[in-house]
Amino acid sequence: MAVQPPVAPSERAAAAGLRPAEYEEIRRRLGRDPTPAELGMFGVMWSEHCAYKHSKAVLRRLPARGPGLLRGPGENAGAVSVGGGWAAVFKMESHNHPSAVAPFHGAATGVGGIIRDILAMGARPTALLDSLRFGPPDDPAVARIVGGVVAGISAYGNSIGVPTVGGELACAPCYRRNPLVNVACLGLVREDRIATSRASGPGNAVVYLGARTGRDGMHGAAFASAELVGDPHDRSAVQMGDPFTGKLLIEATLEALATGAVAAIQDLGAAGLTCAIAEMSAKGGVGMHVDLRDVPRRETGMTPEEVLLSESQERMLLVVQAGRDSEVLRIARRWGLAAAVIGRVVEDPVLTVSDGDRIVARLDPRHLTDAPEYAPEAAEPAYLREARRLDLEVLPDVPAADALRALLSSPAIASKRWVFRQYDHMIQINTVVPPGADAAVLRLRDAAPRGVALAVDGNSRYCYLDPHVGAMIAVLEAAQNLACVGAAPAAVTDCLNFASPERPEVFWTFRQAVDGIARACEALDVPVVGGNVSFYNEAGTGIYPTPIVAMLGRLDDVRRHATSGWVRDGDLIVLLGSGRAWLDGSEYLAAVHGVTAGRLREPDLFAVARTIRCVREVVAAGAAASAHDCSDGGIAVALAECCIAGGRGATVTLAAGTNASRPLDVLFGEGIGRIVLSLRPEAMSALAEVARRLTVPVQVIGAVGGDRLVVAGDRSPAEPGAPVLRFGGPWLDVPVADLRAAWEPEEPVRAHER
Amino acid sequence: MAGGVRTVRIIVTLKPGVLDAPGQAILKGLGALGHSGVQAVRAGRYFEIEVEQSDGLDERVREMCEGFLANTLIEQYRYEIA
Amino acid sequence: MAGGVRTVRIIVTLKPGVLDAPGQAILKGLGALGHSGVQAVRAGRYFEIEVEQSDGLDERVREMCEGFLANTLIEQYRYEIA
Amino acid sequence: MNIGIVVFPGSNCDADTYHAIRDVLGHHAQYVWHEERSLDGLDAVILPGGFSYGDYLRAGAIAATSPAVRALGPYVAGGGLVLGICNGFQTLLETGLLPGAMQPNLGGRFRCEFVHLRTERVDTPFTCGLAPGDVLRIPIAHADGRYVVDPAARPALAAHRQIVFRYCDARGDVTPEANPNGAEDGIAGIASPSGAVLGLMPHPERASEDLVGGTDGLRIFSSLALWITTGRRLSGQPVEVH
Ligand SMILES: Nc1ncnc2c1ncn2[C@@H]1O[C@H](COP(=O)(O)OP(=O)(O)O)[C@@H](O)[C@H]1O
Ligand SMILES: [Mg+2]
Repeated sequence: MAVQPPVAPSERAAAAGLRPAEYEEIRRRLGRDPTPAELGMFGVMWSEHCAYKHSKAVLRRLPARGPGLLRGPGENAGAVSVGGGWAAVFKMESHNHPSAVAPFHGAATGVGGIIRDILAMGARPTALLDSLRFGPPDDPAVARIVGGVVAGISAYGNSIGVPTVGGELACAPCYRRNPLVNVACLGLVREDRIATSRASGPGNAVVYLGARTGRDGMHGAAFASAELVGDPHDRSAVQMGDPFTGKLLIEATLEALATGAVAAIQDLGAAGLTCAIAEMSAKGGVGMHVDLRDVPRRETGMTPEEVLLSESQERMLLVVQAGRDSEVLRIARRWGLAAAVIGRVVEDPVLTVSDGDRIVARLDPRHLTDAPEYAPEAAEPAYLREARRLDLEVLPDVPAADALRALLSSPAIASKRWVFRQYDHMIQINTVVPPGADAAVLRLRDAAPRGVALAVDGNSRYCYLDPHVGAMIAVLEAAQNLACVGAAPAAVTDCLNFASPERPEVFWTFRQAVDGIARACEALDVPVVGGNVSFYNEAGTGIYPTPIVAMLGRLDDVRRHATSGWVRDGDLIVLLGSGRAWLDGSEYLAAVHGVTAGRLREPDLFAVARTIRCVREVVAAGAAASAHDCSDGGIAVALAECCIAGGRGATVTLAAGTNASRPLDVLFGEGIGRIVLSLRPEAMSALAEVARRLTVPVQVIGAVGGDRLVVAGDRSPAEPGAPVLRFGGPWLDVPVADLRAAWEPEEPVRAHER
Repeated sequence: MAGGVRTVRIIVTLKPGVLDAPGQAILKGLGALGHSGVQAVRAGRYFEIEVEQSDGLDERVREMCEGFLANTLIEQYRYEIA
Repeated sequence: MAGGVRTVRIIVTLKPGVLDAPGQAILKGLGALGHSGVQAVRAGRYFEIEVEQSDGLDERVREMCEGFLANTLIEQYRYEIA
Repeated sequence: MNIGIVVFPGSNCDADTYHAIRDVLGHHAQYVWHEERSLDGLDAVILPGGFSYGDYLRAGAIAATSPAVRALGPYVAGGGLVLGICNGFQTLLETGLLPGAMQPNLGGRFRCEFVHLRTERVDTPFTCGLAPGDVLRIPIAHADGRYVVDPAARPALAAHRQIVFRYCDARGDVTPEANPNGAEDGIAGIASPSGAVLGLMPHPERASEDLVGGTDGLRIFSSLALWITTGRRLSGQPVEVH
């Protein structure tokens, strides 16, 4: 069978987004010029988005070991055991560029995309988390993006029937034209039913399932790997999602897997059919013969290249045991989905793609999946020395109460109810702790009384000042949030959002961040089971280095959990952890003084890990009435949030720490590994015992009661029991009602971005 | 006729080739109701806007469409000023 | 001209007096974007249907609208057959 | 007792409702595919929540064209009971089995949160275990829940005591603040004059277990079970069961 005539090199290569050297490498591997179809396939498969050319080597640093690990990176998503014979499948992905040009559809298809990665593991998608970054919301253009993104996640997630149980949202000018939309999905599957993308069984049928193929998102993968210059007014780069078909695809796929006839499965995501047939064949060490004529289409006149590269949504590719494909086709028909046998698995590792009897591509699939790896230059950014200088003396003095109100109404800290009220966070009826808490808690209905908890974190301001420490803190904060609801860390997935890796100072921050994530995960003994890298976030100025970490936790008894609100007047308030905090890089400096500067201290990983363990043990033992970590805005904001959530006040005396003497440092300074607990006085001994065993510092700092938050300063830690104010008036004395008013914002006008 | 109020009728539809999930679902429904002979359905949005007459009204209407009522990445629009 | 295919354009809007929340939200949004002089917005739906020519096509289109495309309790419709 | 839960393409609360009735309440439930033309042998039919056919035309409009829904008319005429939850309620309005129509929430956004409902009528199969004025705490999750009915039909609604649930505050007062979507008269649920057909926007299945959402919603399902197992008739007269 003659392969069709070759094409002229250089410019065709460039058109496919390949470098001249890469084109030469392709010729070397093939021993000839690639056909137009092959060139297109290499173009998307060797794009940064699919191939991780610049990140693969660095990503190997991430620990993929840990207790309960069932599947690490390499499959469509990682999996860990959650007990009772059940596996949790967990993965996060970014959809930044599409959301920048079409906020509603970009965010919506982002949800659909990650859901199908989970589905491809044979798991039923069970929960979603969304981590969002935007420019300053007072800019109408930004407000419109915010409205569109939230509406898109809401429209898709609600309709497809997967609850969005948590997330985060922060704003900074660097995201004005380059918002970040990272979505994590959790799925559940019996451990013995986890599916694979490894194609096998020569003669087995290659079955297409789902929506028909159109010209959607041509070169979306390449698009995601290119810097945003203006709005590329090219609809073909934007995929359109259809949650209705997405829901049918979930049911049909799970039904097909239940027949036992499916040998392998993968979603058609970035790089569409090309990526699926190449990855499935390469992983299985086999080949495939696929005829594009048999691919169900929505549009007429599509070229073979367009069919191969289309990123139409809501599609899966299955390898089905020979002779049993009719069972899968019947299921598809019942659910009203398109389905067809488009090819067969073959013994030799050769991918043959034909258009009728014309062969358009014929090559070893590993040529497509084994893209070149680059080790870009890294250089410490020059800005760091400047940015780390911080002179607090020059800042105007601000009354503590005013600063607290300003912090409570800053986008990062203010109530997100206006967001998660638009998300169905209850469907599937497993949501024990809904959005708004430190972490969401879900019950495991089929493994009762077990449960899981989910949190997603990332502090891009920290990472701007110190990507290494900032990334560590993202991991520790996620674990800290899980501990507060009583869960032990089980798995991490991450999205690494950065500017162009081809700029040495950007790549330096990337390497630093990955190492920070790795060290923190090792300290917590939690595996990184998967994730995603998004480079070239450069619309306007490059974004801050923004690693986002999502963490899954286990609860042995989901009934034993805590939330942040005070529960009872008279309960003692305890501060667990080293208690050290600094204003460097704090939300206080950013929100109150518009300053992002300072030097981050590297946390004592093992001390923080012990604190996290202590909190989890105390909560899981039912000894704590409430638990909440100190993060953005320091202990003052943490206390205010406990008051707001519990609808009651507190009287607290804070020791001016060794490092911090002025009230503002103590109130608003930030430091990882500090948790505020409230508990019955009788429970103190139980807490003290655990803390002693784990050598975690404990300070009783006050008591719950009244309808005001009163915080006084004191140089010596207060005695257990009701603390007395020594000298000086209180640093803070604010009615809880005022705190709530500052914290719960007006809903912005909805943008009709569609 | 400055000072008067004009009625602008705007129709926004998906560009050809863009997935029209609503149109497909509606086609299904018409079939279920026994309406044979329907070959295709395209769904779109319609807006009727009362706006004060002014010079460059045409220009302003186009701005409203491009900047707000339609997402020109995937949608096309047409309008008439009555 | 039986046998041919006709294009039917249908516009569905809320009956006068029925509160048009989307229309008002859009009015607000246009204001927020600085489009002054917009006095009212009514939002509706638009359908373009390809249907085989046949006698009583008019009748059939009306049936599709009454029974399905419009909820005549609160909506009104108009159409043209091209 | 045998309760049928209709599954439409795009239904997404079917499994939740099944769970509440079978696993929590311990009664028999079965799924009914939307293409089913006969509903014989079912003590009650539930149209669950979701986005049937993507709700692409109007919420519930396309589901209303399905064989199973078109079989509801005869089924009810023959003494059958029908409960429509959220999208199921919207579908019942589209069929005309219940009066009125649904419009987008005031404010234009999807809303998922707990609301309070005041029980207005208890002589229906779905509320016979409740007392008049009982306040239930149950979640809503919808974008199109603003119930409207044309002025001409309002007197009939009152005359036939068709309003079964109203949005209210925790104390049971029907106030504008307690109305999450701008529904007329704070209407959250209405029934057919006989009470055989009930539609409501809130999701009782999401309030059926202490661990997740409380048990106020379960009282609606247990009312139905009580009604059926004690062989009550819509006249309200219990009949002997041997
Ligand atoms: N930041 C990361 N950390 C860990 N694993 C990663 C990261 N980025 C990508 N991976 C892994 O590399 C593989 C390919 O990633 P991706 O292309 O996002 O998967 P998919 O194509 O299924 O969406 C996946 O197994 C993913 O988990
Ligand atoms: Mg995948």
